[in-house]
Amino acid sequence: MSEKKIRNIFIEGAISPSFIADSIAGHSSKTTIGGHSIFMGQVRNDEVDGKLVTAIEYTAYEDLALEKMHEIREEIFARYPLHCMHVHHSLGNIKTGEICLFVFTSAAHRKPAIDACTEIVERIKAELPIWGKEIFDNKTHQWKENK
Amino acid sequence: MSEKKIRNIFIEGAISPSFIADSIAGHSSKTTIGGHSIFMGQVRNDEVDGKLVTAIEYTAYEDLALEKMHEIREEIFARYPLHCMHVHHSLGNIKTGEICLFVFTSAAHRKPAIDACTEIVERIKAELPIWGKEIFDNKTHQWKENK
Amino acid sequence: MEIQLISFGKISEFMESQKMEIPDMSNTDELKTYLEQCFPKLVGMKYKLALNKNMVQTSQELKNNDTIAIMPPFSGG
Amino acid sequence: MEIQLISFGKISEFMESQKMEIPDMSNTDELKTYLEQCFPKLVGMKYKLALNKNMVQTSQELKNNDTIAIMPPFSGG
Repeated sequence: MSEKKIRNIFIEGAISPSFIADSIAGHSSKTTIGGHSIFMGQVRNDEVDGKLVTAIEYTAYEDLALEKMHEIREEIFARYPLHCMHVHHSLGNIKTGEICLFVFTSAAHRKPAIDACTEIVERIKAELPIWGKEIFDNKTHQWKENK
Repeated sequence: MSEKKIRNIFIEGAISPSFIADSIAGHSSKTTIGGHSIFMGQVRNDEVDGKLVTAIEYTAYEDLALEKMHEIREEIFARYPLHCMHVHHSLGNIKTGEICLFVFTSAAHRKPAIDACTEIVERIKAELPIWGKEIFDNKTHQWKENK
Repeated sequence: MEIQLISFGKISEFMESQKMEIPDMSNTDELKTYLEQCFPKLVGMKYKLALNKNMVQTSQELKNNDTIAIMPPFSGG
Repeated sequence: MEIQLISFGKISEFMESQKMEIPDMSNTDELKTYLEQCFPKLVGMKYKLALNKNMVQTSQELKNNDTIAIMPPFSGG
């Protein structure tokens, strides 16, 4: 059996712009990289029946999510000539305007970086056991569903 | 005739991670945004006939490039439901590992943000009168050509 | 037999995570039928099971002390 | 007639930006032929012209004091 290095993708609370900047800056010594692609998910203040979303509270089946993310990572690296890939997802209460998902791929050329990033985002939304509970301004809530 | 607001996309020197972080942070008050897509171009230390690229020196026909970028911006906004889009391109000497292109799109949903970002990058490379001169470690150079 | 039930998302609002004594049964399809009797709100809901941290695609054999997660549609990202 | 020539990229290495006195001619196609005579290195190179900051797709009318940019293939990004 191949050795499995399961990385943690979960961060308690929002993902800060300075965390993202540090991640970007960490790649300047990797001089075979020519293109980086980033996707960030941000909590929207959607209106539902006159109520406004003020935050999303994320929970996950962490063990299963990390296993699944490991599988996705292996498949993505097998299919795209990536230099590296980083995925971070928030848990807990994330307010509107804050960042809850950060996907970052780097490659020698732009196309694999962009295509891999897009595919990772789709697969995270479809395959990872994570749930978002939209908290409204009147303290009621509703459970999000990805389409 | 409609009024034209030509924005400058050019930055003298490399684009710093902290510049990018500030740009990201500036969007947290825009709570109708749900997805951000970013592309960053980084200077690679390619090897050509045994010589290593140490930097790329960028020049541009600035007036024409800004006119053309304005056209691209208008077309992208007409076709994708974007909240905003930011484009920055370096001029001058950019060392390997440094960032020379930063494209940042934001929308309520991920798909328009991602698709618009990808299209903008392709069009910048194909349509903007910008030239990159690859400087080798032995002080010789060669002019880049986008494929 | 006994199973460890873990529930998530909106399902966790009417079905708490719990150790649960259930009649002997042999696979996860039978368990689904049983759970829908115990928790009628499950009927008509979309959900997936995971057995000992593996997603259940087709019915799996069920053993004493297995861990079963009940998961409504995902909404990460 | 006189034109203002602006050159970029590798073309700027053998053709400096300059005010240039040229024989009277009526369009940019004629100008290309003329420039390729003056600067033989242009022959066989891929390049585009811009006339007064507008990309030239098909031949354009040329007037006294026009500004002509000569641009090799782009390589931004």
